Amino acid sequence: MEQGYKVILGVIGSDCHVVGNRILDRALSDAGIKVVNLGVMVSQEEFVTAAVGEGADAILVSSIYGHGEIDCAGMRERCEERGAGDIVLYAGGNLVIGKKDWKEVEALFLDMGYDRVFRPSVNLAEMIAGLRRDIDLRRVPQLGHNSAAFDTGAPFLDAR
Amino acid sequence: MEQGYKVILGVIGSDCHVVGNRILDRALSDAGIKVVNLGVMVSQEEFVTAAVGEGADAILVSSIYGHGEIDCAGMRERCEERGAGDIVLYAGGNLVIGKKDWKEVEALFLDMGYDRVFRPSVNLAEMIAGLRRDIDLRRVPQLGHNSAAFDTGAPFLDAR
Amino acid sequence: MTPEIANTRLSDDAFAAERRGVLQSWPTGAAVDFGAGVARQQSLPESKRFSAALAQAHAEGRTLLQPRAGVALLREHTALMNGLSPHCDLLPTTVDAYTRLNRYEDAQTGIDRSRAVGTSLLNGFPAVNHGVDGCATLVDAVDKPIQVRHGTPDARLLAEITLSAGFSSYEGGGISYNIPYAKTVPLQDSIRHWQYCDRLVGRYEEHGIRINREPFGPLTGTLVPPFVSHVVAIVEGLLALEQGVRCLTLGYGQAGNMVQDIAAMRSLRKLAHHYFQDAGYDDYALSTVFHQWMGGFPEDEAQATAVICLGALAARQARVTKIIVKTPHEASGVPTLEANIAGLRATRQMVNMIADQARPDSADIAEEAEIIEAEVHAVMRRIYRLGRGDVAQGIVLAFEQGVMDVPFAPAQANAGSLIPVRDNRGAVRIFDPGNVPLPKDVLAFHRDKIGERAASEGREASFDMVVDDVRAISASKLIGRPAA
Amino acid sequence: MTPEIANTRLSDDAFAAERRGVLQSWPTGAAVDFGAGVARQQSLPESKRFSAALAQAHAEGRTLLQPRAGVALLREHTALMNGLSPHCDLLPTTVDAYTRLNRYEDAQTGIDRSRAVGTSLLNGFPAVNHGVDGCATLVDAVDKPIQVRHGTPDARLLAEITLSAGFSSYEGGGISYNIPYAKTVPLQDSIRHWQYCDRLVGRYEEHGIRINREPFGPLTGTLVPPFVSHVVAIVEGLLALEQGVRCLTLGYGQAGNMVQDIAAMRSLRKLAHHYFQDAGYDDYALSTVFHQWMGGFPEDEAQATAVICLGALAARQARVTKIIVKTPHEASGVPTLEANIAGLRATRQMVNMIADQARPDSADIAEEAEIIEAEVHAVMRRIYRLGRGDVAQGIVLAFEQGVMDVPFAPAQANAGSLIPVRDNRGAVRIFDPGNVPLPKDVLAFHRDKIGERAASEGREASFDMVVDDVRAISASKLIGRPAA
Ligand code: B12
Ligand code: B12
Repeated sequence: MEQGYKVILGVIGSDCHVVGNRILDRALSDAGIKVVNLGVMVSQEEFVTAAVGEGADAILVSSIYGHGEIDCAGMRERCEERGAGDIVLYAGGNLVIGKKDWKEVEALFLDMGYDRVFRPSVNLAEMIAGLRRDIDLRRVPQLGHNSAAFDTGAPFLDAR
Repeated sequence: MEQGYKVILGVIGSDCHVVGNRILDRALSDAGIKVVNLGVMVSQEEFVTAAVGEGADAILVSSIYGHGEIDCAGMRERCEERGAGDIVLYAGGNLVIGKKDWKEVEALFLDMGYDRVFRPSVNLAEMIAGLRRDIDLRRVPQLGHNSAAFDTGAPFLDAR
Repeated sequence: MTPEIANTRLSDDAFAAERRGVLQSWPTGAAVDFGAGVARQQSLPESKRFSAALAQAHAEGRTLLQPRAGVALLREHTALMNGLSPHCDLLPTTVDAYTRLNRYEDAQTGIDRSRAVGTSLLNGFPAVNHGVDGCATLVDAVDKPIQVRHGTPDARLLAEITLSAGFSSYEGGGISYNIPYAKTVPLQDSIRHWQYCDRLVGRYEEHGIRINREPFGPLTGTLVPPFVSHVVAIVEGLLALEQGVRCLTLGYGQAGNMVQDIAAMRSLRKLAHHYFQDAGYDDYALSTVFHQWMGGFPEDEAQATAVICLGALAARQARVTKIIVKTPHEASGVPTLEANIAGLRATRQMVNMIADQARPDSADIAEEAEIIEAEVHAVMRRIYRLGRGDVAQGIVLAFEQGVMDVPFAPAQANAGSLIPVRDNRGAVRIFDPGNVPLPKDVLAFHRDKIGERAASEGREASFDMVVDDVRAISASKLIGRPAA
Repeated sequence: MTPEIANTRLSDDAFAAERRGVLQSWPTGAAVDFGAGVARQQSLPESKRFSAALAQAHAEGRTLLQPRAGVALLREHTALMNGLSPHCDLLPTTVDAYTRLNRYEDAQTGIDRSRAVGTSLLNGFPAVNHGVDGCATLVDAVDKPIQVRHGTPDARLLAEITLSAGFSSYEGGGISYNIPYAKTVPLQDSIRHWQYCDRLVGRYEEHGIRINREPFGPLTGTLVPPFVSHVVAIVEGLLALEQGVRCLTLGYGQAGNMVQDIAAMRSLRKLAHHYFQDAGYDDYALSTVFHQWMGGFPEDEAQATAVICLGALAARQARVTKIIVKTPHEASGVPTLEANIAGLRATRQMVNMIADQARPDSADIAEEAEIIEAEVHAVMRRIYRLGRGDVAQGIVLAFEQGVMDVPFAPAQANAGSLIPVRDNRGAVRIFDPGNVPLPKDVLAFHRDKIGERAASEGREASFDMVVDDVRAISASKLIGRPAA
């Protein structure tokens, strides 16, 4: 039953913002999750290759600089191509250009195939708790014993 | 032709804000207009009595503290009762409670019979120029030689 | 003529007799019962006691935030308070301007019309009309200490009602709620009426209930030299102490020059202790309040927020106990809840960012404090002399003779001969002292400072300069320089 | 291994040869002609010359405001500039992140998709793709001096295009546009590419056209100790001067503690003159730029405005020539025109209110400046030693060995062993110097200061404390204290 959690972490595209990445790394590691941190300026290819190579449970994509809408599209398909179509896929940061309505941004990324989408003000402890549950659910897809917690979408993961 | 201008100035109701009143007094006087300044906390009765007694050309009512909507209503009628229905009647200041749409505020006071309505950011020099013209127009109501300047309402009198 | 007033404690009999009249002056007075008021105050949790919050902040070196807010109807006002509460430390209840002038019938019209149109037509909460029960409902519904903030020359009934309903702080004073707020009220009348209010607070104190009292510091908010508001604060403090008040918060309105503002707060504390202790008091709690810019604001909300932030900064640098917070709507009108929250959040952020930073100290600040102290001592000396030792008589005569003089005040009791103007660094200086007996060297200091500015602007100091200064902050400047 | 780089002026031949390659690297390079660029620059009115605006502000002791802004399409970008212009003194053109990495095809995709959806999908203006004509149209359409602001390790083509189109200032440098902005670019490459840019500016200078150059001061904007950014600024200044640049603006990003920020600006000027003159230069114009808080912002707009206001205040108190202004949208995303105007208005109001007030001076500030100077001297000494007198070689080796080390930098060229943390007053201190050769007494000073904080918080200093500090401003504090 005691199974580890391993995630791929990185900042996608031409994005150099590393501070949040370091903090996510720290928070995930402190919570006992194994982190493979690819750092900044990571291509989709690098993310998926690492995920497959490391047998990771999830990919956590950051996009901070605003090109997320361009950089993040197609990631789920690429995972599928490499046989990891089922992997937990999160995206977070300042995902689009400008101060946009969050519901629209969230919908945009859910549409792209991300399982959950996070704004900068996300509460990391809650996010990590949810991450564990999401991974658990994928592991025993039939069981779904605590899936009720997820029916309402992800607002409780967000500080605001 | 060289005729003087005389105005009654005051802050209506229970309003104690005197700073703007002092500055208006100064600006009008500097422009060569004779000012009868009733100061703060002036009742409608006092305004009209002074206007009639002094044979003034105009009454400039300030309301700063927010009760303007209550305090200013009925002023034109009171002027009419006292045979001064024709006097130029201006209102200015923070005329209503709260930050309201200016167009609505202006309409409210124009409806009450004020000839022009001013916000705090009014340019006093322009206001005074307009005041002279308004008084001139009342003096020779038939002539209207420069009435065109007034066709568009009063936006040019306002700094914003 | 000697004014019929003295700084002596009202006798129990005199108070009782006067009280009957006060409570009969408007129907809601009938519900006031002192014993019930004491019981109610006793039942309040510590978390709703103003004095406790101030004492704790003082002990911990924290700075508390308090907004201004008041609307016509009880339900709306309660909602407003509860909307503000998460963003502030202390709640206000700003009273409307009709109530301030005891025009309860006009206040009622305002209530009725507000009900009819569904939006507040009053610029505050008409506490007298809402009565003890209404006010008690309000106090019960909020979770923070709550204060009455107004501007009422005769605030006796308002005090009776609100204190017996559980408000634990009461703003105002016989000078500070007359000179800036009234036109024809004789000063000795308002002082006498405030002796009543202070005595009422003193009686609560004697029954173990500490009510905080806060003289209104900023006066007209317009180019008020620090010594002017300090003298008022000290005199009102002395008057309050005499009636048995024991928890005082003295205030000051930001003048805009940081050196002067910090010096002012520093000297205010020092001078207050000096005069209070000289008068034989040593068992009082003293805290301070700093009012963010009280003059005309810029209309633009971002600019207004910058004004708010400068006030927050100066206040925290001066380590005041409490800040009265303005809003980005200030220039336009009574703020919405949202605008009020914005002011509080900006202030909190600024205070938090500098809370632990070094407290500024410099030769400038020390010099400025010395000037203020010399001015206050000179005027206080004359007040005591005029009153032959009685500060109540002294202050009435001082205003009569222009020995005390508040710039831009509407009251006929005020001479209006003192003319302030900013110097080249933006500090408020004395252009014309009128009849205020300031020491020669102090006047020379002011003259030199104004001279520097006049030279740098290439114009003589004059009332035009004063007018420019009055309008400067709204025009995005501190000093009203001629257009370049 | 000795890096293949030296701080010597590029020869005309080498430059010419390199130039051909640069201009061929993307189709729009073909339109660049140096003679035409000089002619165009000559034709600009004085009111569009960056160097003139800076010189005038410096002479008059004024502080200029400049926003950041850039969108994908020319017409929209022009409208944005003209919307900002009335509210600022200097215009920016922030370049998008694809262009910064020479990914002009991706930039083109961004342009095309932006056109299709009708809103900018790029985080800046793709100047290379818009080419000389596009940029010239922009420069013609605006009424203020305009600068290229980016973050480009290899900015040669961008410089050729924008300068020949009439931009009169160019931000960046071989260190400051690599370490915080890139991941795998070798430092000697970016320095070499920036020698090209500086040489290009030098050539304009030789043709009578003064182009302002501004190394990027704030680096990662996250707990950067002043000495770190000062060393980068000084080294990039030296590299630029060597290539013939004569108009330099050195920058610094607000750290948050006012004493430290003022000391930093004061020491920056002094140190720069010291090293520039030591290196034999005396015919340059030096101005300074202060960046409002460059770390994570609070999401709330009122709180963000308070952060902006504290920056405005510190900048003006430090009498900087220019402020780079943030916006209330900072935490959320690329700001709208309106948000940008709000930031500028708040900043202007704050600067205006304190413009004429006393410049703070205190023993703290002097002490802090001394510490910074000691740190810079120690590191510069080692850089010169490592490079055997050549600052270009020295800085490359210094980064290689962790002698220079920028906190929170993404570049592999950076050691990342230096760990900063705030002290009990919020100043940025050195928790772990890594390999940076700071003097013993300076390190002891930092240790003591951190010790004070650790004691007051009842916890050991650790990386957790650093993380708390990184997130503090967003959480409305300067110092990341444990929750009370
Ligand atoms: C200073 C001040 C005070 C001082 C006044 C001192 C004094 N006796 O003068 C004190 C502290 C005492 C005070 C008290 C109160 N105030 Co007050 N005060 C202000 C403040 C900050 C500045 C006013 C000022 O002096 N401006 C400078 C002068 C030069 O400008 P002005 O008054 O706007 O006048 C100019 C123009 O309006 C125009 N103008 C004015 N009248 C007219 C008329 C005509 C015909 C024309 C052409 C032009 C014109 O020309 C004038 C000269 O340029 C304003 C907010 C602001 N503006 O920033 C609030 C403000 C006016 N106060 C307000 C209120 C509500 C009060 C109080 C009721 C307390 C409260 N509930 O908060 C009490 C009033 C009690 C009473 N009985 O009146 C509100 C009014 C709200 C509204 N209308 O929605 C304001 C807007 C603050 C706010 N946003 O809530 N206040
Ligand atoms: C510091 C900073 C920089 C530094 C970065 C230094 C470095 N190498 O790290 C410098 C100055 C170099 C910089 C450069 C640029 N920046 Co920048 N920068 C910032 C700033 C001020 C703070 C970022 C930060 O460190 N925050 C602190 C960390 C802890 O928070 P965070 O990054 O948000 O990460 C947290 C959360 O988002 C979340 N999270 C992030 N990813 C994920 C993923 C998952 C799965 C989950 C669950 C959570 C999560 O958890 C993290 C930890 O708490 C922000 C604005 C802000 N936030 O205040 C702008 C900002 C991010 N930058 C921005 C831009 C545009 C740029 C530039 C393109 C320049 C420009 N045009 O202005 C360049 C980028 C060039 C490039 N190639 O990337 C924009 C992005 C705009 C947008 N999205 O609309 C911002 C928002 C500023 C703005 N409002 O315009 N920047």
